[in-house]
Amino acid sequence: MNLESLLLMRSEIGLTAIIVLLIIFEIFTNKKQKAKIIPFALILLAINTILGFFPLNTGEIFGGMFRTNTLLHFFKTTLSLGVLILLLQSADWLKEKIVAENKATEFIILIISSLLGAYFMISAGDFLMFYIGLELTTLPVAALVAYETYKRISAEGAVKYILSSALASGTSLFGISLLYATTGTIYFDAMAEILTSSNLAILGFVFFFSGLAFKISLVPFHFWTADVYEGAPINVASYLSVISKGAAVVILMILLFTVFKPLMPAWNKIIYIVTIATMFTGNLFALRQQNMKRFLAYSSIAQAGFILLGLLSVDQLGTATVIYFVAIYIFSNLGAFGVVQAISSATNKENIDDYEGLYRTNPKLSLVMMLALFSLAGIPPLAGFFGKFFLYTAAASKGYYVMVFIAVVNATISLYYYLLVVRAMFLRKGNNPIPYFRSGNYMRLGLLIAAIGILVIGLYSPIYEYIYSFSNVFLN
Amino acid sequence: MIAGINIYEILTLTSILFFIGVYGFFTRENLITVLLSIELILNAAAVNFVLINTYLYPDLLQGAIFSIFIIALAAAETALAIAIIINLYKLIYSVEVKDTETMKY
Amino acid sequence: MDFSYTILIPLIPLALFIVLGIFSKKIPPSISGWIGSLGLGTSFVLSWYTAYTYFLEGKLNGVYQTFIYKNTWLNFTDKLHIDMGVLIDPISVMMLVVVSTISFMVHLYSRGYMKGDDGYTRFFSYLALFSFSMFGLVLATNLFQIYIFWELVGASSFLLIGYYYTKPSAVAAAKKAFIVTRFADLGFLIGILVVSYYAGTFDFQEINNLQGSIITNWAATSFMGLSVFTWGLILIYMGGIGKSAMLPFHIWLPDAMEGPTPVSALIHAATMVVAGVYLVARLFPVYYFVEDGFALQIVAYIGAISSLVAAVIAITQTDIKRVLAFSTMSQIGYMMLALGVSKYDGHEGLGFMASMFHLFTHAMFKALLFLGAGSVIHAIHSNEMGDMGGLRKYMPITHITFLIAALSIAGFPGFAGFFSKDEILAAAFENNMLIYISSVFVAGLTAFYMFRLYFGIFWGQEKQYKHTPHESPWSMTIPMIFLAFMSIAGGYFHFSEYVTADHIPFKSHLDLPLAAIATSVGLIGIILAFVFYKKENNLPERFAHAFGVFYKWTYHKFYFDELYIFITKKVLFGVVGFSAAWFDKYIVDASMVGIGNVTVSISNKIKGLQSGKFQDYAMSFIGGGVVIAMVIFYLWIN
Amino acid sequence: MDILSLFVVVPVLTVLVLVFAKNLKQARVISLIGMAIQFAMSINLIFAYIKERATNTDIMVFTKDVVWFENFNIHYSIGVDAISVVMIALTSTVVLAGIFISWKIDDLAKEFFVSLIVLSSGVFGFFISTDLFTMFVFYEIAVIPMYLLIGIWGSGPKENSAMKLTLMLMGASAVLSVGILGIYFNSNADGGALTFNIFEIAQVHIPEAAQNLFFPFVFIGFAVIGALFPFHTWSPSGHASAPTAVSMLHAGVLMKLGGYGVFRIAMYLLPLGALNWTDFFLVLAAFGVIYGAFGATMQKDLKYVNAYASVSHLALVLFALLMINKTAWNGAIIQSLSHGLLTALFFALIGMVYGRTHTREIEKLGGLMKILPFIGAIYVITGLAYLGLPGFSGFVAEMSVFVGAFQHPDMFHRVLTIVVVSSIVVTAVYILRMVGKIMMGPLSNMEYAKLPKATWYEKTGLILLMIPVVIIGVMPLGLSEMLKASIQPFLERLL
Repeated sequence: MNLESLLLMRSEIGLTAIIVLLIIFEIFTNKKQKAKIIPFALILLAINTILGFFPLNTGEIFGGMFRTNTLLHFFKTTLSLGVLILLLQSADWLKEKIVAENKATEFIILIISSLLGAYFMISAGDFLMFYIGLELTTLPVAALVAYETYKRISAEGAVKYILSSALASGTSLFGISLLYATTGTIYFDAMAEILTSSNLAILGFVFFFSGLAFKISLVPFHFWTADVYEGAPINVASYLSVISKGAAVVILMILLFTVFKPLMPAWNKIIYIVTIATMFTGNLFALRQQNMKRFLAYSSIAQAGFILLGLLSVDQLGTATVIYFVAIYIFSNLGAFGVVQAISSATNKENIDDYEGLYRTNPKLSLVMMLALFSLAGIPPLAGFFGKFFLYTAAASKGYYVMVFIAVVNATISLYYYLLVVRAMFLRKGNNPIPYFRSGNYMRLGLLIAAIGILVIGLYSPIYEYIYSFSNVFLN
Repeated sequence: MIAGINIYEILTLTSILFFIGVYGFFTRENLITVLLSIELILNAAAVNFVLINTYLYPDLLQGAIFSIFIIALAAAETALAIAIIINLYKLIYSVEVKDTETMKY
Repeated sequence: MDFSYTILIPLIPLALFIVLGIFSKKIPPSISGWIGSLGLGTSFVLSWYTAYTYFLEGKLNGVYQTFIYKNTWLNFTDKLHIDMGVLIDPISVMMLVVVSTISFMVHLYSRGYMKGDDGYTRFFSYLALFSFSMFGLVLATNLFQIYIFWELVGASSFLLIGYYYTKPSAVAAAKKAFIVTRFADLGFLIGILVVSYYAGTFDFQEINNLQGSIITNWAATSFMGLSVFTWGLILIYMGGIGKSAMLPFHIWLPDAMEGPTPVSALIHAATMVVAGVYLVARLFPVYYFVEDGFALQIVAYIGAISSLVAAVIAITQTDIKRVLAFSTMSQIGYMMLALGVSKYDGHEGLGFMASMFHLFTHAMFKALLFLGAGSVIHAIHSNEMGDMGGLRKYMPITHITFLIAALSIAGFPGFAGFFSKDEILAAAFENNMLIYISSVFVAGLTAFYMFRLYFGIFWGQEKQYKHTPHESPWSMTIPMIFLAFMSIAGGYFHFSEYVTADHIPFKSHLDLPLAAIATSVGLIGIILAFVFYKKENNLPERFAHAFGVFYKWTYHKFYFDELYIFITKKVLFGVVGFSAAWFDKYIVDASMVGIGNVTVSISNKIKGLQSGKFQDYAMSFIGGGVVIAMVIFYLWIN
Repeated sequence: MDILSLFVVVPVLTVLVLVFAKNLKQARVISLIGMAIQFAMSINLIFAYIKERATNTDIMVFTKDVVWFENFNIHYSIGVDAISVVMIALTSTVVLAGIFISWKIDDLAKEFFVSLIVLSSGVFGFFISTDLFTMFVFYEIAVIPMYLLIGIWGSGPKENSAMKLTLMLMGASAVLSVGILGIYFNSNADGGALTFNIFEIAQVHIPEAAQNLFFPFVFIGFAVIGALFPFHTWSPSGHASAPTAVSMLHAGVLMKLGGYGVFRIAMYLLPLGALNWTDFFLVLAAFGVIYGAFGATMQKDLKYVNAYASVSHLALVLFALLMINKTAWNGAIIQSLSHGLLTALFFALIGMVYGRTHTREIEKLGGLMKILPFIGAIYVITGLAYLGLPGFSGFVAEMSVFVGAFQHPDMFHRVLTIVVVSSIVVTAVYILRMVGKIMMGPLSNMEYAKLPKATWYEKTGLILLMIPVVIIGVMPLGLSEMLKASIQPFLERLL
């Protein structure tokens, strides 16, 4: 335990530094300069993201409470890139709405601290670290959901979120305690060796799992999702749907593949059931949504169901496909949410009907939206197609053909409602379509990055190859 | 170690505590009381940790420490929840559960 | 000897068709008429030259040789391949002469008849197309080639019948003709498939080969009690029935008269309609040897019945072209029955020769009759006998030529028809009494209705004509005169010297007693017609009344059309088609759409789950966890 | 850049250039140039292929193989044999004609051409690729633009038709993907690595159980786009709503992907499964032929007539394929070609009639031949060709199918063939009904007396499509021999 071993926490330290810097900036600026916080924060985060692309050696510190490796590092970088895009997309909104209330800095700080929580969560080496990370991811977001304090639904969503998530974390804590009871340790590696499948262990696992499933919003732990997304500011909803969900998926996968490997026969079935339930529920609810946020909420539930396909095959392929799909999913969803954000901050319109005739007035936005939705639907040559197809491959590689069949059926259903949005934007002329508006440069940049990601990640195979190369770190 | 009381009785107790909390969460009509029942759940977990530590694995203090963190985080959680509820109250002058059902379907 | 130049005979009309067809707007009528006639003239000369050389020098030690020039057009399997080429043997040469002659005459005639029609050039291009197809059919070397051109003549007949395409009746007739023959051709095609499948060849030479697989062991494979080849031949004959307007597929022929009269003369009297006869003649050895001529029996009876029915119907028709149409049908019936009663070798093959002979002469005089009728129609712009009468002094040439043709068809001694018909009757007499009797009766009927027509048009009292009728121009009369000559001279060819079933010439003689019977019957017919129609009187009405129902039936052509319309419109498309469409709309499509609707309705049903009450959410949260745990305990522990 | 990849690259470049088009004029000129190049390349490809084939005896020529996703063993591997060559030629012809036909597209012209060309690029890619995954990718690329094309530029209940069409086709492709995965994970049956490469899989002996399981997935996946009964219902409404050029491209080319896929993948990679399932699907196909024909006789809308006619004619393609016989397969491929050209012609003509009279009701139309001589003449010729008149491609195709199918040793199959043959009469009925009513007879509506004559671009489009029909019809020998050579290796798998 020497100083440079702290470098393993490079990204976390970086984020902490950013937070501190932002606070200092907040202190030493007067009202007029507050707007500068945005470019400042963006630059800092960008630097952190770029640093993320430099390799980091594997290792663990604090007696194994904190560990890191290529996979985790890569994923952290992806998350950080996601947050960067997210902040780019919310920059205009912050300038117009939040800076006036002098709350911009807090917003950014909260987002970044939540990201920090996500970092700690995924690179946790024991349940305590994991729990702290989880809470650190959750609580700032709860505050953010309620950020538009003048909005009733915002407050309502926040209430639902904080209470439900408290319940969730409580349940999963109880589960952890049961697991602790069976094994006598809270360290992942140690537990992995001792854990044997007893009823108590399974009960503990189920409780614990439900806590994580809540964050990934798997059925039947998903109900909060739609309401909270609808209530929250769009970029917060987007954060919930991509960053915290992605982080939760990854840590769930890591735990399933390492700690709960002894229980695999059990959790395999759980995943199987939950996947089917999630896909169908998400799709069936998404079919009839009018509000874009709710729509995307349900679509993200369905997508979570697809992600779980990768967990069914407990091997390098599964890991790789999950990471790959989550990365793609982050870009696609950010694209979609970004457009919703742009439109809503320009016109306060969030319903699908309002999008009618959008292409004729704002072609670029509609194109990005179409790209994002088609990527989510899994249409080639967009990234989503490759992600989904590889997930099917992962499931099929273990002979889950029935599962794959159910998945493709759901993919078709999902295509239907994605096309509903496309229909509104392209096919219809609309009575009073949204007039042309020019969204700010930050937003444009954010959308551009997302679109490029959607186009490139799939076709440019080395990305997948790279992910695959380190996907075996948690499989011994 | 409490003489004459074995682990099972205490685990039963904590389980009951947990489910009381859950029950409260389900049935309470006031957001604050819902918050209280969440505290019960968290405490059940915390107590679990401490007792399992003392009874089963007394050589290490993992459980005890865990419980301290639980308490700390629970406090933070509650504070945040209270803040949010207050904000809601400022908007609608009510902390009834039934007033938080505008978003549905 | 080299007959490869005969390939030019079809190719010239083809070239004409392409040129006239593509530039139909550019080329002025004056020229196109000449081009067409010239082209066909060339084919005409070539054909006669071919006939001349072939029949003089085509024999090798007493047997007419077969000359084949062909190359592959499409390979199906190593054995089955469609060849395109020319086959020169007696019947094909004979047909060449017939087709080229009539076609050439009709071209000349049309230059006058179609004058001033705005589709003049188009008309000639269609004619050229037809001539090409007909030549191709005649020269075909194998079943599939004949089928190809069979279809093409059908198509060109469709185009020509529907030439006045703005007339709904013409369009309807064209469609009817095409679809009826198409249905018959379905049989033809299936027949080809069956025969080729079992024989392993399309080629006429191999099929007709007396030592070939079919004729030697036709009994090898049988289907439902008959040899598969018999089935095949019957199906092929079905195609013949359709094209030659035999019962029961004759219904299209009368309506086909909607086309311009030259077309009727060319296609629906002389050439295309005898394709069926030609087809049977072409396959005669197989027809005769397979299953001891079972299929041939069918040919004979269908021919006999058709000839009788047609003749009866012809009596009652008033539209002169329709009368001629039915007479055509009846005469083709003659040819069919002649083939049907014929045997193969030597003098036994009299029927075959007679049939070909009659085909030849009939082509001449029937074409002439149509051209005459055309000339009349041209003069007074009506098809109805009722509007005619006493035309003899207005249009003498037409009158004379028509009379010659009528005498010829009525079998009046000395005219072409007399000789050919006599041979047919002789053949029938030798082989099948029943058929003989019916054909003699038909001979009488023929004479009667022809002269009914003749007297009705050229004698009787004059009608009020809008403008006094006048003789047609030379362009029309010259072909008629030529054909008139042919329909006398045609009889004096010694056909048995040239066209026989086994390609070996024999001497045929006039069978006087039979001839006497036939002639007298014919004369009776003529006299009756004279009595009835020479002068206006009420005899016809009285007789019509006397026959009552029978007359009515005959007048309505025994209600064949109505029957067909019922079967197709009501049954086939009314029931089958409609139910198919209904099924598609309300079962198949509905089910596909239904899947979607069900999904949507489910999603509407379950929306209540998202109650908006976070305590319910929590309940499902805990409940879900517990349920999952239970499921696992249940599924996995035990 | 190799000769084949260009077929994908050129459309993509065309699209990229199109993005900068200012107005309709530029858009159509750019796309015309792009597709003309494509057309020229495809003609060149035919001759290049013939030259190459003289020396090269591999199944596929001009092959190229680039590793794409290494650890799935996914390659971008391409190559053509005679079948893909003629299909490419067909596609480029129809697309070029389609550009001409939609010369005067008014609304969102640029986007229209972009979607059209994206679609075509997908089709081209599908025909050149020899890797299951790549093929699948191109397949979906080809399908999805239909939604926009029908939905935006269509007519009538366009939104529903577009949705139905897209969902059914994508659903089919989803089913197909299961089949493809099934093949993929059985491609190491003989020990060897998993592979998507068609010709590597063909060397493997996939266990019969797996073949029986996955054949229906693959077959149905392709048969849906081949409009096999009862999965054809997307096609009539889709065609009816689609704009002219799209109907042309869709019926002319896209529906051919079905037959091609069945031939190239289903029957080639899963021969045992094919043999076990043949009879079932054969009955479906035979039924489809008759059913489509009778359905067509009952329609009131010109496009519906043609749509059901396509159902019937494409069922014939599948029927021929399932007969597993060289001649029949040859016929099936020629039928795909001929139907592609003829149906494109029909849709083009219907589009022209509709564009002038603004109705597709057969009852409302009549006697147009006098007003529109050129269109009328082509219409009649197309009709005659469609009902299988000798001298046109349809005849060659149908006869090959019938003769080939009738060579089947089993009596049941021959009887089935006879049933199918009888469809030619019904075809004649509905074609003549249509032609006779709308082109011939008296003019139904005096307004029509002053309809504008065919314009130069319409004529070009029609003639472009008509020429190959006649060429194939008049001298089929070369084509059929070329195809047979390429069919042989595929047939051997099933014997």
